[in-house]
Amino acid sequence: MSGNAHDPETLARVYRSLRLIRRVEEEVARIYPSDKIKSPVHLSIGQEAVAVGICDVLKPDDIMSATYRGHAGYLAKGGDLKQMMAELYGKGTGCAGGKAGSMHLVDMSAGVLGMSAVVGTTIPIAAGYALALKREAQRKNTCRIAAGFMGDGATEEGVFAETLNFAALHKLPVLLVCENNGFAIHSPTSNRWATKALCERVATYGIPTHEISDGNVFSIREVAEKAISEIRAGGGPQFMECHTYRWREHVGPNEDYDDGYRSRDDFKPWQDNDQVALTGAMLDATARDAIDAEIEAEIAEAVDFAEQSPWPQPEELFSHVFAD
Amino acid sequence: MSGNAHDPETLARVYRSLRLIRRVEEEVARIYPSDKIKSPVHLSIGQEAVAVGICDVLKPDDIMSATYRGHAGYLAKGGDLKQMMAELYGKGTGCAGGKAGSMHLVDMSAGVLGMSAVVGTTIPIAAGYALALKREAQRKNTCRIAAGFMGDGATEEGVFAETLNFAALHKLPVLLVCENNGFAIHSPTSNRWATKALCERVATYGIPTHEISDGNVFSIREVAEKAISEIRAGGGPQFMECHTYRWREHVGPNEDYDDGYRSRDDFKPWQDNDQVALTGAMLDATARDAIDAEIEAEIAEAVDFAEQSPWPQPEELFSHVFAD
Amino acid sequence: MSSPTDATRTLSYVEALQEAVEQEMDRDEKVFVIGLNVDDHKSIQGTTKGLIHKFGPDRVMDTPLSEDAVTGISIGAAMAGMRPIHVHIRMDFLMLCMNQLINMGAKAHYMYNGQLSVPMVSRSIIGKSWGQGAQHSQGLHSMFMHVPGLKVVAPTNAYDAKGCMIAAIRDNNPVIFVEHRLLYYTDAPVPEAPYTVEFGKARISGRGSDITLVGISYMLVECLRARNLLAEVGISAEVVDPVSLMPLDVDTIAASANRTGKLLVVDNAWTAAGASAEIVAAVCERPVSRPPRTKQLVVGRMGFAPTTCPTTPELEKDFYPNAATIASKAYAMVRPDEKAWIPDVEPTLPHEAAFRGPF
Amino acid sequence: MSSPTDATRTLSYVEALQEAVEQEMDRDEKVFVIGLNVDDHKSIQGTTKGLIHKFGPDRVMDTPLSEDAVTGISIGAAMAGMRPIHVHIRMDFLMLCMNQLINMGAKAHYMYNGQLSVPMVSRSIIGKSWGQGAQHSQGLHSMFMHVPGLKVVAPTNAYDAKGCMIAAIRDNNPVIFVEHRLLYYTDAPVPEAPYTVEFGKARISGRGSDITLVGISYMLVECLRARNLLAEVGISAEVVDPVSLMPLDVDTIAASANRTGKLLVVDNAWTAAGASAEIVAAVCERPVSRPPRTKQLVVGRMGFAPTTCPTTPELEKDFYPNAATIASKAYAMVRPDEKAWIPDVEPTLPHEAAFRGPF
Ligand SMILES: Cc1ncc(C[n+]2csc(CCOP(=O)(O)OP(=O)(O)O)c2C)c(N)n1
Ligand SMILES: Cc1ncc(C[n+]2csc(CCOP(=O)(O)OP(=O)(O)O)c2C)c(N)n1
Ligand SMILES: [Mg+2]
Ligand SMILES: [Mg+2]
Repeated sequence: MSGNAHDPETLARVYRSLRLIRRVEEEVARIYPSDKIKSPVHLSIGQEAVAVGICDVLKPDDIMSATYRGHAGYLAKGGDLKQMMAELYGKGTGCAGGKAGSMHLVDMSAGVLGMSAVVGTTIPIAAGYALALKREAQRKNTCRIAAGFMGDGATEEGVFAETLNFAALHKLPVLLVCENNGFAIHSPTSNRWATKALCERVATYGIPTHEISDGNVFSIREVAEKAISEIRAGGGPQFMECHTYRWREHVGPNEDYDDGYRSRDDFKPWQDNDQVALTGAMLDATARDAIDAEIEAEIAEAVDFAEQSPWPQPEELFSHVFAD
Repeated sequence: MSGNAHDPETLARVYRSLRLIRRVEEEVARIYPSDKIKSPVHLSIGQEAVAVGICDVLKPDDIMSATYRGHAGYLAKGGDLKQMMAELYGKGTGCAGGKAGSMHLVDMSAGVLGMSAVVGTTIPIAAGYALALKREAQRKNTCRIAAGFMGDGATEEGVFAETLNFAALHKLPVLLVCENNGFAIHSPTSNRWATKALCERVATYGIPTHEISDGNVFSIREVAEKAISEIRAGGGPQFMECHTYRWREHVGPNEDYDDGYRSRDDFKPWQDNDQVALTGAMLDATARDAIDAEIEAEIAEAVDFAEQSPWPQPEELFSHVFAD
Repeated sequence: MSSPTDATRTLSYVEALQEAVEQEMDRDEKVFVIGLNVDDHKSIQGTTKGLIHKFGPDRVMDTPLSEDAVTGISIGAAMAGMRPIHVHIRMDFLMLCMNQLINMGAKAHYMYNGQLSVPMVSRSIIGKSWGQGAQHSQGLHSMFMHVPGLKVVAPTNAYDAKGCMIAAIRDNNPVIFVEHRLLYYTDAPVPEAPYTVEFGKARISGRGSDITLVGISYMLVECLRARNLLAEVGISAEVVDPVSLMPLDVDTIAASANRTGKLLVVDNAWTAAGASAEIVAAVCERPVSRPPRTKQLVVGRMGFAPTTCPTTPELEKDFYPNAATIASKAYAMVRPDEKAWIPDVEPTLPHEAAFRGPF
Repeated sequence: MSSPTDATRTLSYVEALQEAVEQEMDRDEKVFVIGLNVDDHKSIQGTTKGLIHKFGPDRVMDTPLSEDAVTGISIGAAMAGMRPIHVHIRMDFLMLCMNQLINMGAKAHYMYNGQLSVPMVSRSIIGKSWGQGAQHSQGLHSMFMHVPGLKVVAPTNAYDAKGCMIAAIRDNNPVIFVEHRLLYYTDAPVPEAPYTVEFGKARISGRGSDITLVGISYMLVECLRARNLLAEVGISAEVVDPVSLMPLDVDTIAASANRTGKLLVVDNAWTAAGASAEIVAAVCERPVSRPPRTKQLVVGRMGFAPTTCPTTPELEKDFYPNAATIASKAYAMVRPDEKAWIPDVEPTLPHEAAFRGPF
């Protein structure tokens, strides 16, 4: 852990982000049985540190893309919470007017490039955006970057390999991040991966890789900071494999340790390693309480906003099929 | 070079196969301007050693699949020459009744699984066939294997990575062979590959790999022999990257050293390394002449067969759309 | 054998699919199931239930997320004589393996002039409601109808689900098997003994004389409901279930349309260059009699709105045809001179309402 | 602006495409070309000629064989405001990137409610003859017509090629640009100054009164030849070129069909659930007048044989419609009571015969 990572401002900011995501998703889970959120929700509870550790280093005008398990990334990158909550409710004030639901969140004003419900789809899209950013950088003297998040399952799709090759060949300013939670739905990596040598494989493209096993938000942040500054300097793509653990079921609000495919014992070490709690414990109680209170107010306001917002107008069904 | 590779029978057989392919393709090139062969022909002239070195070790009931550049593989595996020539002529007696042309050769009686004109397509198909062979081996006490040939360009397709992972995970009896001739059409690997570390990449799947740079048919054969016996014994897939050089244009009968994308100087070392000539020189002249004469007769017969064969009947257009 | 009469028990569509696969796996050791999560405790909504325990991982194979390769691997295994059933939990994911399905699966038998064949089934499930949205809701069967060499079936009830699945497994061609999730919990009498439902034979699901409604996949259910609504206003609708889309039983549909003079095809898909276009065009281009009829055949199509599918229920409800909109359109076709009529009914069926999240 | 009158020069289709792209690249630095071998000496049959020298490798990008990723990369770049033109030397290869085109390209603008758009062009070339066969000959445009969010154009002459290409590049949506190789060496007057051809406007390529022939892509050429053959037997055929398939100008086609009473759609593709089905269905379902016409509209479709494309010319010639078979079918539609007529003409056009191998 670098000293830098622990400077009070960073600490507070990181904690705030972790806690916000955790609490928003807990709130989503709480609301879910009411059927007000008619959208498949893939919660990141337990996985927050990956999105937070990386997005904390991204600048507001950098770009981030992710998957249907995208609440964490959306919020960590600064996506609007009220619009997200309204989107989950299917309201017209949602970030995509109710058309996207939980799986395709977007907020371009915060650099949140749309998420996708088809595994792997956003990997080349992040790279393509980075291609445009590379061209932009040739005219400016700074380089914006794109960070593309994916699950471990996504790395099995051919498009992942294709994208790595292209991104390395063209030295695109893209950081690819695998959130390895060990499962694709209920299928463990052992059913799907011939070996665990993911980073070694990516390295064969000439891409610097980083495997972070401890789940620690500051470990992730520190690696990301260095990687991102190198990418920004024109060094080409980098890759991070962050081990993590999904605390809830694949999709939906509940735990599923009794379903037989994994056990509460597997969960235990990750639970003990809870980054929200551990990071919170580094703050003094007053500061933490203030942040917590702020977050609760923010969430309450967002839920209220979602509840009060109108449904989209029927004619919205036909808007934005084609761009003008 | 193992002593074994040079035993007189093997030597004669390997030479025969190399020479047959070379001469057949030269004959195709000779006939081509007559417009009797109305099929895009992708000649393997100069690349024969790869198909021959590997197929010489395969058993008749092993399976081989390849690409549109498939004459060499077809013949090396023992595909019927007369039917091949008739197929190029579009005749009803062709290996696919005139429906396949040069790009989709097939001869299941010789274990030649169909070729494909879409790059990469046959890679998972060879693996799938191998899956069936693995099941078959569980009931018998021998294991047939499948060899899947591909170009260097094919390794850029996502399906290559997907297939490697699956084949390694399930220990399929498949030998994947990359004929790296340095080009996809006119695009050099430097325009397409981030690095040259193909074998290293494949190895990360836990697949034994072999890079053979000298283009020597016996080097290839020796590696293949060991690899194939290990695969047959249940060791799972292996991978060979064989460097080679395409002497003629990408498609068609001519040379193209004046087109600017490569030079005759690049060709020179490969020309000096001509495996047909070098292998022939290891034979005594009488033996070689006998083989050569046999081959000429065989080719003449095949061309004659193709010329004399009838066109397919018009109703054949509608046959085999669906299997009964 | 395709008459449901000898059934003494009732199964759900899910159970019928499961039973079909289990019976065929018992019968023929070449049959195997492959696809992500086919072996887990959720067992693809129950459709692969128990198979892993009975047949083991060699015949019930979990896979990596590699749709393209796994399709190619299934094709290769099929060429070698095996009979893979490849499961896709959303039809949308077939877009990842189009190259293998279209350029190889559909063509191998022909391109190799009969030397190889590809006896495989691609099961593809269509999602609806609960925010399935843009990428989890598509009915893309028309793309497969377009390409010679593929068969496409979309059974709408448990009886046909079992019979079509057994027929698909025994078929020596690639079969795209279309399953709408809202049909999963519908019940029908299903015989226990294995049986096949022949492809290319449409069913008359309800007799009528004023208009012919053709309902594809889940839209058959909505057409049957529309038929009831129409009956209340004195319109007698005949409802036809094509069951298989390729081969397509144009004879039965055209005969019905010629009888009623009106044809409305309702697809669980977009209409543009879709199955509904095919059915309308195929019927219209048939020479019925010569000299041509004096009465113009009145035809119409309904399907998804010409938009991407939105997730919010408020917009989604107008994305799909339903019994009321179908009845309304049929009414306008039968009584063109009367003013528009929209029946006042709940758009949601009980089993549809039962389809709650998480998914 | 879509009138060819002000042209003083003649260009081939190839030259027209090349000029369109070069002019747009000059005009807008966001435009770039990407695809395998776009920068080599053969320059995609000349359609990208000189671009690499003028604009350099950043704007004329050779690629690995990675259709899926390169499509996604193009989409991503387009989302960031660039205007990629992605070149596929065979339409068949689009099957490798269906996921990106269908699940992302077509949907992004809608799914993200307008926050993003995807201004890109996918150029796809259709092959014919010289043994193109199963996997190098497919016209798969109907798959793209089916999915909302994509535009599909298939210009049939050099004038439209240039105007449609410029319009496609400037369009803020993904456009599937369909190019038939046999059209490449056809000439037409083409203005030098940049101009656009509006999508969704069909052209009447030849006036007539007895039957309407709609020719899609290369089949327009065969329809025009058929028109000449029909004229010899006193039948006056109107030939319509849809130019763009999505949006589709049903008004113009339907008006023509209603005038002639007969509609024959000839596609350079299979008919099942294809563009020809769409056009026939769209025309038939239009309420023309009320009460309905007393005369039945006679409709028909032609397209690829319902088989995979064989390579041998002996079978391939029956795989495609040609002027003679089109004229024959039109004749039967116009004069149903007379005996069949097949004009005795060479099936091959001069520029078609000029299309020799190697490719
Ligand atoms: C291409 C594709 N195949 C299958 C699915 C079904 N599916 C939805 S989520 C998921 C698991 C993906 O696992 P991973 O990439 O590890 O992400 P995680 O859910 O663990 O975050 C699968 C298989 C899909 N959405 N897209
Ligand atoms: C999927 C796909 N993309 C593009 C093409 C066009 N194409 C035909 S051959 C070829 C070159 C492939 O190179 P490689 O795999 O190295 O094989 P080689 O021709 O060198 O033997 C290409 C790009 C194709 N046939 N299939
Ligand atoms: Mg995972
Ligand atoms: Mg090559």
